[in-house]
Amino acid sequence: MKGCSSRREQDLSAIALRSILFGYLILLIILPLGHIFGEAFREGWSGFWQSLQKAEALFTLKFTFALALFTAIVNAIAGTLTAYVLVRFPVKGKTILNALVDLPFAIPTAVSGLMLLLLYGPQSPLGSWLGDRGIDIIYAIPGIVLAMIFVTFPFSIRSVQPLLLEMGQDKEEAAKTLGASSWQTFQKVTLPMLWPGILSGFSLTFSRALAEFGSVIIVAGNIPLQTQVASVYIYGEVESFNMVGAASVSVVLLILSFTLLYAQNRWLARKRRGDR
Amino acid sequence: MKGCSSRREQDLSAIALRSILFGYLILLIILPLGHIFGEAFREGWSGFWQSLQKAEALFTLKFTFALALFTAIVNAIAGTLTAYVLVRFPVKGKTILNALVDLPFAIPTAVSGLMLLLLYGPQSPLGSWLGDRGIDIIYAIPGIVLAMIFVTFPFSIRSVQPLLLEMGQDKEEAAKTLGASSWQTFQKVTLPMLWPGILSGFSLTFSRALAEFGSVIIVAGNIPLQTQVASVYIYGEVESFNMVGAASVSVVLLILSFTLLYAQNRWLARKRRGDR
Amino acid sequence: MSIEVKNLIKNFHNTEVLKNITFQIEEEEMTAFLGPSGSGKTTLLRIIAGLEQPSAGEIYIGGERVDHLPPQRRGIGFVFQNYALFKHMTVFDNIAFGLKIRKRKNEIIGCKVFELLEKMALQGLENRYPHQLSGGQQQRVALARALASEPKLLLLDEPFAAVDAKLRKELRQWIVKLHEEMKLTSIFVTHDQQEALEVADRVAVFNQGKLEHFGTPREIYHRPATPFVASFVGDVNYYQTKIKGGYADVGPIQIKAYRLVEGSDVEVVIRPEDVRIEPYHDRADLKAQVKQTTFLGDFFKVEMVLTGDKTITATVSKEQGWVIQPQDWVSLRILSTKLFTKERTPALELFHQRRPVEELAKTADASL
Amino acid sequence: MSIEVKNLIKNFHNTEVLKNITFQIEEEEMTAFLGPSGSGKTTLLRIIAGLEQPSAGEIYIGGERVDHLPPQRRGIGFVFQNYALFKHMTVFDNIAFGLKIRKRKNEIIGCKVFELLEKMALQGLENRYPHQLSGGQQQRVALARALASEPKLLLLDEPFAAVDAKLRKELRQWIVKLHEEMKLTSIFVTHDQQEALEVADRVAVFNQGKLEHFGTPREIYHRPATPFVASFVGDVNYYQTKIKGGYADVGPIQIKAYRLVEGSDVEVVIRPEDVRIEPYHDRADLKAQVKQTTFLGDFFKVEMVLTGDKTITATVSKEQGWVIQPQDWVSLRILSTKLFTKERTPALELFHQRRPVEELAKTADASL
Repeated sequence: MKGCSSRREQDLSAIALRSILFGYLILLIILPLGHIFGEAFREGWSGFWQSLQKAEALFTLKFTFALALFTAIVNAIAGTLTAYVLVRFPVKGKTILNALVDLPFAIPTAVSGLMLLLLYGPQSPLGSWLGDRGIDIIYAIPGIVLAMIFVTFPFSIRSVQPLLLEMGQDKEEAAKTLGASSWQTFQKVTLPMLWPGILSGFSLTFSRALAEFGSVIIVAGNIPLQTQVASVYIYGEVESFNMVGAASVSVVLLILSFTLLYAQNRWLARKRRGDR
Repeated sequence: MKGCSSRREQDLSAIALRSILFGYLILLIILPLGHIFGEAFREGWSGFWQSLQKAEALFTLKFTFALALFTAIVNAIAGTLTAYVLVRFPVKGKTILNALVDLPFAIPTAVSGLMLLLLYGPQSPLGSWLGDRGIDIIYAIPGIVLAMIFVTFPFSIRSVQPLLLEMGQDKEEAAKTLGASSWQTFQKVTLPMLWPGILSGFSLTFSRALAEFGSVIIVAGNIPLQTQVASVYIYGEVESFNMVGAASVSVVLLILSFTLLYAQNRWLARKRRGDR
Repeated sequence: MSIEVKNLIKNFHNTEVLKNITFQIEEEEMTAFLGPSGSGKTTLLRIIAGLEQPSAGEIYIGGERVDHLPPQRRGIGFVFQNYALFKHMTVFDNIAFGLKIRKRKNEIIGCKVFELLEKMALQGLENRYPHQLSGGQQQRVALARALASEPKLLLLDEPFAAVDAKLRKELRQWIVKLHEEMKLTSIFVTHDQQEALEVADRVAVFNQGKLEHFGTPREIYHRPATPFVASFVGDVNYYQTKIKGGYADVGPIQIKAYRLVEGSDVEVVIRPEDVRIEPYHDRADLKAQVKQTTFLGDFFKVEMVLTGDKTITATVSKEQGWVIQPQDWVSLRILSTKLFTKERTPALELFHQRRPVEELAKTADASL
Repeated sequence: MSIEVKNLIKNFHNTEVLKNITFQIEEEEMTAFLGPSGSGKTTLLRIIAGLEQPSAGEIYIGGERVDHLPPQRRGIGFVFQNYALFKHMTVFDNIAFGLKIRKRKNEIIGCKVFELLEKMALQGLENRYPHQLSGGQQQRVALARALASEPKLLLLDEPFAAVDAKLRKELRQWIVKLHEEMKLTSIFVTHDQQEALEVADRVAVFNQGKLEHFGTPREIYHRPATPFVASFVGDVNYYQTKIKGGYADVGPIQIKAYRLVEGSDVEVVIRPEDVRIEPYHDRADLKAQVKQTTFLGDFFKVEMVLTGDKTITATVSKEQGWVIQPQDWVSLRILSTKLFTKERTPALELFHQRRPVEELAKTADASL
């Protein structure tokens, strides 16, 4: 009987802690999240729909989606190769490279934008040289893509690297003793085991690129129907006090991000269950 | 002799791969980084110094630093407790909580700002209720802090959680069999082992809060000497084509971020060497 | 302190991890919980320590019921499998932890810790951190830490599993010595039958959550309660057969079986060292042909085929092993056999426990 | 295929991991690399497989020099300690991997894989993934995968380390059977002397990067080249002493030492099973008092103190063990001793290798 009461106490403190935790999360996350959906649908479904049918809104969503997808693909490939080289090859200066990889996360996004603006802008030698050849980077699509690639650079590497470290070399060595060449080993043994990391890096990169604001607004400006990405559009709508318009585009971005996050978690959980 | 030549080939391909990797990193990271330092010091040390002596620049740096520090402290405490509850207590709905924790990373920062604006803004019931009692959140310091806490919320939790999972319960159980109460166990055994995670979460939170742009510009607007954080200041300077001013404040932010990152890495590396 | 466990049951996710365990351990004895992985032995140790809650049953330490008490108040010392040393504390602080919690005076703590450091041959290492120690040293620190608060009962979870073979031997002797010197009651968990036989005063053999046998090493080895115990604590020749004409019928080996129903299933266990190989002579009851001999250091293993195709293995001294060659015909003498019925009755178990140790029948020693 | 290793050296970060290793393995033999962890045995196996590069020396497989060849072209099968199965492939695809790489026809692959599945008792598991298999099954898949391409040489890195005691025995027998059926040459690494003695035709004993002894299990056990080998492949009584008056002086035990310089250091090793315990009688050369007896299942360990305070351990049969009690005085007869000089000369080693197996001198068998 006494045993029961001591268990009871534990349960009570667990309930108290859970309540505090839930309360904190509700105030901080759930409540604001609910509110933005409320705002988007304040004028009902049709109001939401009309906001999205505006040419600028439609453009910005398609535009941002396409560029984010492109960024995610580029970084998935470059990031996987970089991680592989960092982990498996006896590269000198590995420590420095490893530190460099994380730099973009340590740089404020506004500063990242400024860095690209200064390097590729029309005032800089590189920018004007490119401009003379008809290649505009700043205030154009290449600049946005560069900014997106820059700020999301570490995601893919850091998703793939731990898998490579964890899996060790024994599976690759096994493939070699079975006669596989280096390329066959990479393709048939290493790569399939890296998929979870690559996909997770891909979806992190994609949703971050979808959301990028600071660097893009500085690099690409705010030209509707030309270089206006979704975050910048939302900011513009807020400035002109069109809250329903801002909230509607926000809701679309949120749904995209959450779906991706959810799909990835599900997929990883299934994968993990399978692996153990 | 043949053995030597096959080793030579490996070395060559390693060199080639390293060159490509270094090239990519230089174009993407080193070159832009160097350029921004060049811009900040284009008018020499005095130009850099003068830009920083401007009242608005000085204010924005101190202001951002103070708020970021406050945010990091709040999240280090709340995050550690949350992680502890999530890992060690038999909390129902753990999966949902765990997913909720990551939400702020999946929400575009501009949307985060909009969410807070809609919930606490003067048009909302909660905002006007608070406003009647003289508590202004939006366009004021509480709003900025809320935004910073919101966007950096997952860092501390996700830094502490893996340490808790990895250390297992045996050390805590050992403390208990030696007579320690739950609180003594947490304080003398668990907490000291969590320091690396707490510090790493702290510095991630701090440097991210220092850099925050999207959510703050929407929540706090752009009022010099009142609510203007550093990223917003940089954006303003770029808009008014004062590149040296923008670059100077950027350089200060960069140096702060890098120093923190470097100190943390050094500390963790020393710690890790000690632990193994 | 004596320990008593009564009708203990542990359910976990609807499976019975421990099934109605009852036994009693006398003061100053060293007991081994022996069994394969997943047999429930570690769970039982953790329940005794208070680190897990039983689903039903009673536990008494020194006559006092403890199953409602938290681990802090059971007066036990626990040595974890991976030592669970506090990585951020020096050896001194690790050992002193329990004493500091109890707010002992600094002089007393220092005195006690240095006494233990000396006892454990850890002098001079007090300012090291755990990662600077070898595996054996880490384990001795874990032991010292558990002993510092002078527990009534010492529990050790697979204390020898994480160290290599040579070191393991030293540690065993170490712990036996310590156990005797400090007059402790102790329990350790192991999956190594050699270890259990060598170190423990009493052995509890677990299988799939059931306590199959609880007894001294000699009882466990010579009069195992079940075929599982017989095969787990030593090598065996194992045969399944039926009672025919009052005998358990293992081809040429016929074992007199009293009081067993004709035609009922029996299991027969013969230890390889109870099979004597003798020069071949025509009139011998048992003849076999040697299939293979294997040199095992201080003895030989000889695999043979009996007339009628049953195989049997014997172990013999190296002097004899060297002269036996594959294809040789030999005569066999079986010194001792063990008989088990599938549906064991309590009567059989009682009988097993009452038999004298020295009994070694010529052909059939176990029978019902 | 025969294997020859000549003057092999491996340096790693300025330390010699392998020191001038030379030996030869005959066709169809099974060899064990035995030694404590860090003795270099696994490194040597990996160098033979081509997974690591030697710093100097030559390796021949079947007469062909291979040290410049990558692992793909050495015609070996390698079984990794943790199996290294491809987690994302089914059992079938794992086993077929090497054949697919070699672009064999699908029918041939299928035929070969199913043949191996049957041989390895893995029928019906071909569509499972590695995580759905038990440890023993995983290891058999790893074996089948290594054997599919019909290697000339099979290398196994601690093949029995990751499975529990009972399963280990089965796997050993399995591998021995396979080795014989498939007429393979194979090498396996182990730190368990029992395993090496039981399974291998020849044993190479490593210590700190040196090959201390290479020979059959009987040679290793009975005529160990060094004290290290003696103590690693069995229990020993070990004494350090000097030559006095033509005898190695171990208190009451005096061992005739020919050709050794008066006063030089010698090490004496006596195996516990070479110590016979006899009833006490006054005129016996050796008398001892029993300190402790330990029951070890099929035999007893008896620890004794000789006159003059040296301790000695004997193992005796259980029949004898039961009647020996602590404090008893007994007489001892020592059947065999081994003598080692600190600075071993080649002459001594040669002598060791030339001695006949059966030689069992009454008091001193090893001497120089």
